[in-house]
Amino acid sequence: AFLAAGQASVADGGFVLGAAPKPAFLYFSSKKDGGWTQAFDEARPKIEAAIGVKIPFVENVAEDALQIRPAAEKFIQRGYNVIIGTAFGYSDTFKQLAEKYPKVAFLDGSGTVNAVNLQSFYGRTYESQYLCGMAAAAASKTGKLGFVAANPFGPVIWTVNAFEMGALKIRPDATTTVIYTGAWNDPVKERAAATALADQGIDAIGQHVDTPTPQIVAQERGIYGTGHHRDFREFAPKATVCSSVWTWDKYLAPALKTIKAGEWKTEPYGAFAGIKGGATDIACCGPAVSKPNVDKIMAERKAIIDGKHVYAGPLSDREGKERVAAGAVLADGDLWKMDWYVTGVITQK
Amino acid sequence: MMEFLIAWWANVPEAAAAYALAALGLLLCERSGVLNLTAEGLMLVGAMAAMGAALQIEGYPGMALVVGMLAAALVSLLFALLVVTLRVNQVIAGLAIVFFCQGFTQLLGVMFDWQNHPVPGLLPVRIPLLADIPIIGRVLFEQNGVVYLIVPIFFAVQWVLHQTRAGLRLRSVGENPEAADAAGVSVPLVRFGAIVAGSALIGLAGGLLSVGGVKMWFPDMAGGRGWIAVALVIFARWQPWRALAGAVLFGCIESLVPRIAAAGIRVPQYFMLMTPYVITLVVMAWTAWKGRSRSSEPGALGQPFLREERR
Amino acid sequence: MRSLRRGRPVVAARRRMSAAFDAAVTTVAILAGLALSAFILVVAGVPAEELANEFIVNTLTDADNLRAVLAQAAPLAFVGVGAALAFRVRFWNLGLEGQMIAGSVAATAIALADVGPPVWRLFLMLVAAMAAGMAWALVPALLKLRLGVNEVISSLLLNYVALNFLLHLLYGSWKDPVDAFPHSPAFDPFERLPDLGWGLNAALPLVGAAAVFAAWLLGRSRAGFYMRFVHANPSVALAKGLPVAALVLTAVLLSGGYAALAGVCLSVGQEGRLTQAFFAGYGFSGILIAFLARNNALAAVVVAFLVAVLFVSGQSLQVFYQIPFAMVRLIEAIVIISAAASEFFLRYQVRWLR
Amino acid sequence: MTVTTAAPALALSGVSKRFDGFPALDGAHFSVREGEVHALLGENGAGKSSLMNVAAGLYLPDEGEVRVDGVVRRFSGPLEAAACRIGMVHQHYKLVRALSVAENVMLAAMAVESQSAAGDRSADKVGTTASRAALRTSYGSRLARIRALIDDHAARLGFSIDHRRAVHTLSVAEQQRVEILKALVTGARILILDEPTAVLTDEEATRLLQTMRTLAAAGAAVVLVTHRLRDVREHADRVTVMRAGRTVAECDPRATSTAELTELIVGAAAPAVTRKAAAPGVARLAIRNLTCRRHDGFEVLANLSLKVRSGEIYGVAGVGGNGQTELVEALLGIEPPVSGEVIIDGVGDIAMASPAARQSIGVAAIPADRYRLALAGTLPIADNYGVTRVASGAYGSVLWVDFRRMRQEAAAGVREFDVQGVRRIEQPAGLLSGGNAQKLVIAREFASAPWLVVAHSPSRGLDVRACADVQRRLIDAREAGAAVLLVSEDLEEVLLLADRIGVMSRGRLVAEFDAPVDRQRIGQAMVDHA
Ligand SMILES: Nc1ncnc2c1ncn2[C@@H]1O[C@H](COP(=O)(O)OP(=O)(O)OP(=O)(O)O)[C@@H](O)[C@H]1O
Ligand SMILES: Nc1ncnc2c1ncn2[C@@H]1O[C@H](COP(=O)(O)OP(=O)(O)OP(=O)(O)O)[C@@H](O)[C@H]1O
Ligand SMILES: [Mg+2]
Ligand SMILES: [Mg+2]
Repeated sequence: AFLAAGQASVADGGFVLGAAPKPAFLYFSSKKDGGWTQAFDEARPKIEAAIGVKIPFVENVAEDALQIRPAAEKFIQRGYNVIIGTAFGYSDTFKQLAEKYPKVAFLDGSGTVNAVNLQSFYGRTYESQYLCGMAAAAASKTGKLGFVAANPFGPVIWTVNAFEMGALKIRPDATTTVIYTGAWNDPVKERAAATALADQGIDAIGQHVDTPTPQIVAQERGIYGTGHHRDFREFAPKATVCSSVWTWDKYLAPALKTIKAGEWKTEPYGAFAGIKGGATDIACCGPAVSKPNVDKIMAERKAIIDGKHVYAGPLSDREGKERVAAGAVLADGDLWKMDWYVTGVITQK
Repeated sequence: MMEFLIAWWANVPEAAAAYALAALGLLLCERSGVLNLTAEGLMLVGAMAAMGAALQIEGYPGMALVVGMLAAALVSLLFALLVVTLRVNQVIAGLAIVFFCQGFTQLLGVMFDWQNHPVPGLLPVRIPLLADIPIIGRVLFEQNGVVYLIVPIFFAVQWVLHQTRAGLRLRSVGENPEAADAAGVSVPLVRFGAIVAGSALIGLAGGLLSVGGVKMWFPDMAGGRGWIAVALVIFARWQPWRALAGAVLFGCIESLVPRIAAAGIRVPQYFMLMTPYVITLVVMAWTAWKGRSRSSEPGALGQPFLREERR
Repeated sequence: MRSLRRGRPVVAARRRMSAAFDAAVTTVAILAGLALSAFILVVAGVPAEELANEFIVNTLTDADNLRAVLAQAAPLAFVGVGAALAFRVRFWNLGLEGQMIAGSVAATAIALADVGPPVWRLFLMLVAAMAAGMAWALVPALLKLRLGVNEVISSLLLNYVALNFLLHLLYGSWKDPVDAFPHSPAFDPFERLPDLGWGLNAALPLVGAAAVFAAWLLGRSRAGFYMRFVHANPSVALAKGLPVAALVLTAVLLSGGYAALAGVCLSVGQEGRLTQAFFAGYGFSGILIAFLARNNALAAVVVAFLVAVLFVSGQSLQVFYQIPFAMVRLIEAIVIISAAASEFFLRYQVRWLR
Repeated sequence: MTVTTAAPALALSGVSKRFDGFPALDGAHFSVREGEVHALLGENGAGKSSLMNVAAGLYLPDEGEVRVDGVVRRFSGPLEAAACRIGMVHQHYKLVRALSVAENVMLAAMAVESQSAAGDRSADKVGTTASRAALRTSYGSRLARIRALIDDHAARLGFSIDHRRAVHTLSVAEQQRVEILKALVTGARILILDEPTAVLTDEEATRLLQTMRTLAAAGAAVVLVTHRLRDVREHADRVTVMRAGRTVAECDPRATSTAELTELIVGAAAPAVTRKAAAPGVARLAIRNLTCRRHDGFEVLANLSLKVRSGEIYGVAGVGGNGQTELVEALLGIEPPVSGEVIIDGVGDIAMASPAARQSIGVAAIPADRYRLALAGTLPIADNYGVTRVASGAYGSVLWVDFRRMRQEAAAGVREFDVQGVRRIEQPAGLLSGGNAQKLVIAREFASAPWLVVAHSPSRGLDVRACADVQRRLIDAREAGAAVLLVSEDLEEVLLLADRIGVMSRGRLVAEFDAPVDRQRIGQAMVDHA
C-alpha cells in the first residue's frame, strides 16, 4: 500500500536475488475460501507456467506473528527466496523478515509496508467495482441496490462508493444500502444480510466478501447481483451480471520475471495496479444487462484504461463536504484512508 | 413498517429452528444428568455430513439431513463413551469433543473439497390455504419442512419426558442416578440413549444450518450458535417450552440485526453484532435473578455415576 | 440362568494412586493420542520417517524453530496457568480469549494516550492489562457468585462481546492513521516487551515469575489451602467459615489477569500493536494445558512448552505436506481426549469377576 | 411362630467384598426365613449395609453365594433382585428428590413389573401383585393406581403422607416413610429394612415394627438392620451380629440380655454416661426472633428465640424436618436468615456476618450431614483436620502453611479420638465410615477446648460405643464451661444430655422445660403444636 516507514532505503539501489527465484505462497485463509485466497490459488498455476517453477503454498496462516514468522522461515530455510504473503496483517512481520533476510524477496498482497526487498501490492478495485455498479444498476428495475461487505475501511469503502458512483452513471436515482457482516467469510451472516436487503425491495446486490452467498441469494430471489474476487457466474449464472475479479498472474508473473532478471525495484508506496496494470478486471456481463448498457460499461472500461480516474473531482461526500476538488483526482493516500461515503450510500455507522 | 415486520418475522422461524432443535436435543440429554457442551461441535458435524450427503445425492435434502443426524449421533457415541463409560469430567469431555469436531470437520470438508459448493437445499413449502392468511400466512406457513417438524418434535420431547415410563426413568437418572439404579434402571443405558437421541437433534440443527439455510458448507459455520443453544437450555431451566420460547427470541434477534442495517438505521455496527451474545447474557442473568431456586436443574447434572462408588 | 455365566468385568473405585503411576498413565495416554494422530497423518500422506524428524529433531535442534517454540510457549504458559488458577476453585473460565482481548485493549489504550513517562510506560501497560483482564473476568465471576449464572456459558459468550468490541475499536477510532488499516498504531520501542537477545523477549522471565507466584499461592499459602476446600466441597468451605466468595474472586481475577498477560505477550510482545486475531485459539489451548498439568502451575509451564512444540511442528506439516492447520487442532483434541480417558484408569480398576 | 423346614427365603454364605483392598465383608453369612423378623446388628462399619446391598443386587460380591429359596442366584443388578421379590429400605435413601412421592414409588414398582412381565414364575401371595397388565396400562392410569396403593399402605402404617408432594419438600422423617412405602407397595416378599426407624417418632416406629410383624405373619421374610436394641428385643425373632465384616453370632433376642447383646456387638460393655449437675453461667448464644425462608418462600423458622448459657447443654427436641436443619444452617452461616439476631457473647450479632467474622469466633460445629457441611471427602484427613485451626496460625503464617505440622497434629488428634480405619493421614476423608467420619469431625472441633458447641444429631446412626463416646465429649465440654446447643431428633439423647429442653415444631420453639422432665410432657408438646 501507500505509506510506510523505512522506504527511504527503497530509493537507494535495487535488489538483486542471488539465485534463481523460488517463490512460495503464504495463504491467509483456505485456498478454497471462494474469494480472496482462491483467486491467488487460481493464479498460481498460471504463474508457475509463466516462470517455469513450481510454487508451494501454505494455507490458513493467520495474521499472527507467531504463525507467519515460522511459516516464512521454514520456506526460507529450505531455499525459497521469494515469499509471497496475502494479507495486510503480515506487514509488520514481513518487514522484520525482510531486514533479517536481505537476500530474500518479499511480496505481500494488500500489505502496507515496503522496503528494498519487500513489496506490498494491491489492486484498484474501485475501477472494477465502479463497472459492477453500472451493471447492477442496469439490471435493477427499482434502482435500489444493496451491497454486502465485510468490514468498513479504505479498500472496502472505496468499492462501496465506486459501486454507487457506477450505478449513478446508469440511473441518477440509484441508492446503495450497505450491510457489514463483520467477517470476511461467514455465509450465514452473508445470507442473512442479502435476505434482509432483498426483503427491503432491493433487486441488485453487490458484494465485497469472500463467498458467493449474496449472489446465490439473489438467484434464489430472482434478482441480480455482482461478485467480487472471482467470477461468480459459476454459482449464480442468472443473477450475477458482473464480477470484479483479480488477475494476479498478470501482476505476479511479470514481477517474478523482473526479480529473476535482477531488475526488480520496489515501489515506495507499493504496487497498486488497476485494470490497466492487470491486477484487477471485470467478468461481464450477464444477460440481464441490455446491449446498450453493456456497451456503456465497456466504454467506461476503455476510458479507465485510457486514464480516467473514478474518483475525479468535483466530488463531495453524502454530508456535502467536498472531498475532491474539481479538476483533481483523489490521491492514493486518501484512497486508503477513505472513511466517507458518497451521496446515495446508506449505511450503519 | 408492516412490510418490514412481516419480512422480519417470516425469517424468524427458520433462524429459530436451529436453536430450537439444538436446545431440545441438549435438554433431552441434560435431563438424564449429562452436562452437554458438545452442541457447537455436533452442529458442525451435522452441517458437514448433511452437506457432504447433499453433494453426493443431489435432490434429496431430507436424506441429507438424516445423514447429518446420523453423523452427529455417531460422534456423540464418543462423547457418551467418555462421560458415561469412562466417567471423564463432563466439561472437559464436552470441550474436547467440540474442538475435535472443529478440527475434524475442517479437515474432512477441506480434504473432500466441500467448501463453496452450493446445493439447492431445502426449499420452503407453502401450505395451501393457510399460507394465504394475511401476515401469519407468510410468517408461519411458507417455511421449509424442518420448521414444521419442530412442532411434532417439541410435543414428542414433552410427551416422552412427562408421560412415559421411559421419561420417568430418564428424569430419575438425571435427578438421582443412585435411586434410579436401585430401582433397577440401567443408568448407562438411559444416558447413552439420551445422548444419542439428543445429539441426533443437534445434528439436525447443524444440517438445517448448511442444507437448509446457507445451502453451502464452510469451516466453523456454526459460529457460536451451539453455545447459545447451551445457554438457552440453562435459561429455559430445562423446560422444553421455555427452550422453544428462547429459540424464537434468538431467531428474532438474529434476523433483526441485518435488517436494522438494511433499514439504514445508524447504530454502531459492531455493537449490533454483539447483541445476540449480550442479550443471551442478560437473559441468563435475569432468569437467574427471577428464579433463584435452582431446583429446576437436574440434580445429578454433570455427575458421573458408578454403582459401588462412594463420594 | 445367570449362574452359568462365565463372569463379568466389574469397575471399582481406586482409593489412591501413587504419583508415579499417575505420571505413567498420563504419559502413556498422551503418547497414545500422539500415535493415533501420527497414524492419521501417515494416512493423510506424511511419510512416517519424516514425521519424527519434523516433530522432534527439527523442532528442538534447529535454533530458529526452538526460538519459535519458546516465543510460542510464553503466551501458552500464561493462559495455561491462568486456566489452572480458575479451575482450582471450580470455575470454568472459558473466557480466556475475551480476557486476552480486554488486557491488550487496555495496554493499547495506555500506549495510545501516552500515559506516564516512557520509562514507566511498559509497566503501566502491564498493570492496565491485568486490571482489564480481571475486570473482564469479574463479570462471569459476579454473575456466578451473586446469581448462580453458569460461568461456562457466560464467560464464553463474553469472548464474542470482547471480539466485537475489539473490531469496533480497530475499524473505528483506533485505526492506524499511518496506513488506515484496521490495526492500532504501532507501539513505540519503549512500549514493547524488551528483547533479551537471541530473539527472545521479556515474556519468558515474566511468565516464569508468574508461574512461581501461582505455584506458591496454590500450593503453599493459606489462601491456596482454603481453595482446596472450595474446590472439593464449597458447602463445607462455607460452613467452616472460609471466605468462599473472596477465594473464588481471587482465583478468577488472577486467572483473568494472567490471560490478559498472555494477550500482552502476543500484542505487545510479538505484534507490536493491537491486531485483529492475536488471541485466536489460545482459550482452548489454555484449558488443555491446565487439564494436562492437573491444574498445577509449574507443570503447566512444562506442558505449555510441549504444546508449543506441537504448534511449531504442526506448522512444518502445514508448510511442507499441505496438511491443513485444522490437523493441529485435531491433534490437540485427540491428545486431550485420550488424556481425559486415561483418568479412568487412575480412578478405577477393572477386574474380571467370576 | 412357625418354623418352616424348607430352605430359607434368603441365605447368604461366605460373602466377601473388598473395596479397593479394604475388606468390608469377609466371609459373612446370614439367612432369613419366611415368616420371621430377623435383626442384623453390628458396630458402625461392621458390614451390615454392605451385606444387605449384596442381597439387593447393588453390590457384586467378590466371593460367596446368594440363595433365594435355596436356589443360587448371581445378581448383576437390583433388577434381578427385584425379580426375586427382594425389596430394600435403604439407610441412605434412594429417592429422587425432584419427583413426587407417587412417581418415586412408581419408579420402584416399574422394576418389579418389567421383571415379572419378563417371566413370572414365582407363586407368591405377599403384597400387591405386579402383572403384565400393569405394563400395558397407560402412564397416567398406572400412576393413579400407585397413588391409591400409597394411600392404602400409609393408612395401615399410620403415616400421613401426600403423594403429590415432591420429595425434596419432605422432612427427613417423611422421606423415610416414602422409602418404606416404596418397598411395601412394590410387594417385596423378602423385605430388608436398613435402619428404618432412625428418624421416626416413637409412635411411628412402633407402628412400622408392628407392620413388619404383620407382613412376616403373612409369610414375608423381614430383615431389620438397627442399632436400637430395645426394638430388637421387642420385635425380632432372631438376631445375627456382625463385626468387622464377619458374622460373629446368631441368637434368640429374647434369650439374650441387652448387656450380652451389646457385648456381642462391640466386644465390650457399653460405658454408661454420667454427668454432674449444671452450673450455668452467662448466655453465650442468644437467638432472637430468627426467621428463615426457603427459596420458594416457605417460612421454615418463625420468630425463634432461645438462649444457651455457658456450662449447660440446651437440647432442642422435635420431630425431624421441623426447622432443625435450617436453624443449624443459619447458625453456621450457610443460609442467612431473613430477619432476627444471633448474638454471641462478646462479639455481637452475627446473623448476617461474613464467613471470616464467623471463623474468628470459633464455634465447634457438628452438623448432621457431615459430607455436606463438615468434611471434604476428597481431601486428606490431615487437611480436614487442619482447616479449623489454620486460621489461628497454628500451622504457619498466611504466606506459608506448615503441612508437616498439620499432619502430625492430625495424626495425634485422630489417635486421641479413636478414629478407626485411618490407614494414612493423607488418605481421603471420604473413605472413613460414617461413625469414624463423625469422630474425625469431633476430634477436629474439640481440638482446642470449645467455647460454644452447635451439634445436630451428633450420634445419628452411630453404634453404641461411638455414641457413648460422642455424648461423653459433649458432657466434658459442658463441664469445662462451654455452652452447648444440642439439636437432636433422638428424644432419648436429648433427655439424657440436656439441662434445658426446647421443643421445636413447625419452625417455632413451642415449649421449654428444665431437666429433668417427663418424656410424656415433651411428646405432648410436639403433638399439640404439630
Ligand atoms: N460403596 C462402598 N465403597 C467403599 N467402601 C464401602 C462401600 N460400602 C461399604 N463400604 C465399607 O464397607 C464397610 C462396611 O460398611 P457397611 O455400610 O456395610 O456397614 P454397616 O454395618 O452398615 O454400618 P452402619 O451401622 O454404619 O450402617 C465399611 O467400612 C464401609 O466403609
Ligand atoms: N471407597 C473406599 N475404598 C476403600 N475403603 C473404603 C471406601 N469407602 C469406605 N471405606 C472403608 O470403609 C469403612 C467405613 O464404611 P462406611 O462409611 O460404610 O461405614 P458405615 O457402615 O456407614 O458406618 P457408620 O455406621 O459409621 O456410618 C472405613 O474403614 C473405610 O476405610
Ligand atoms: Mg505511545
Ligand atoms: Mg449401614
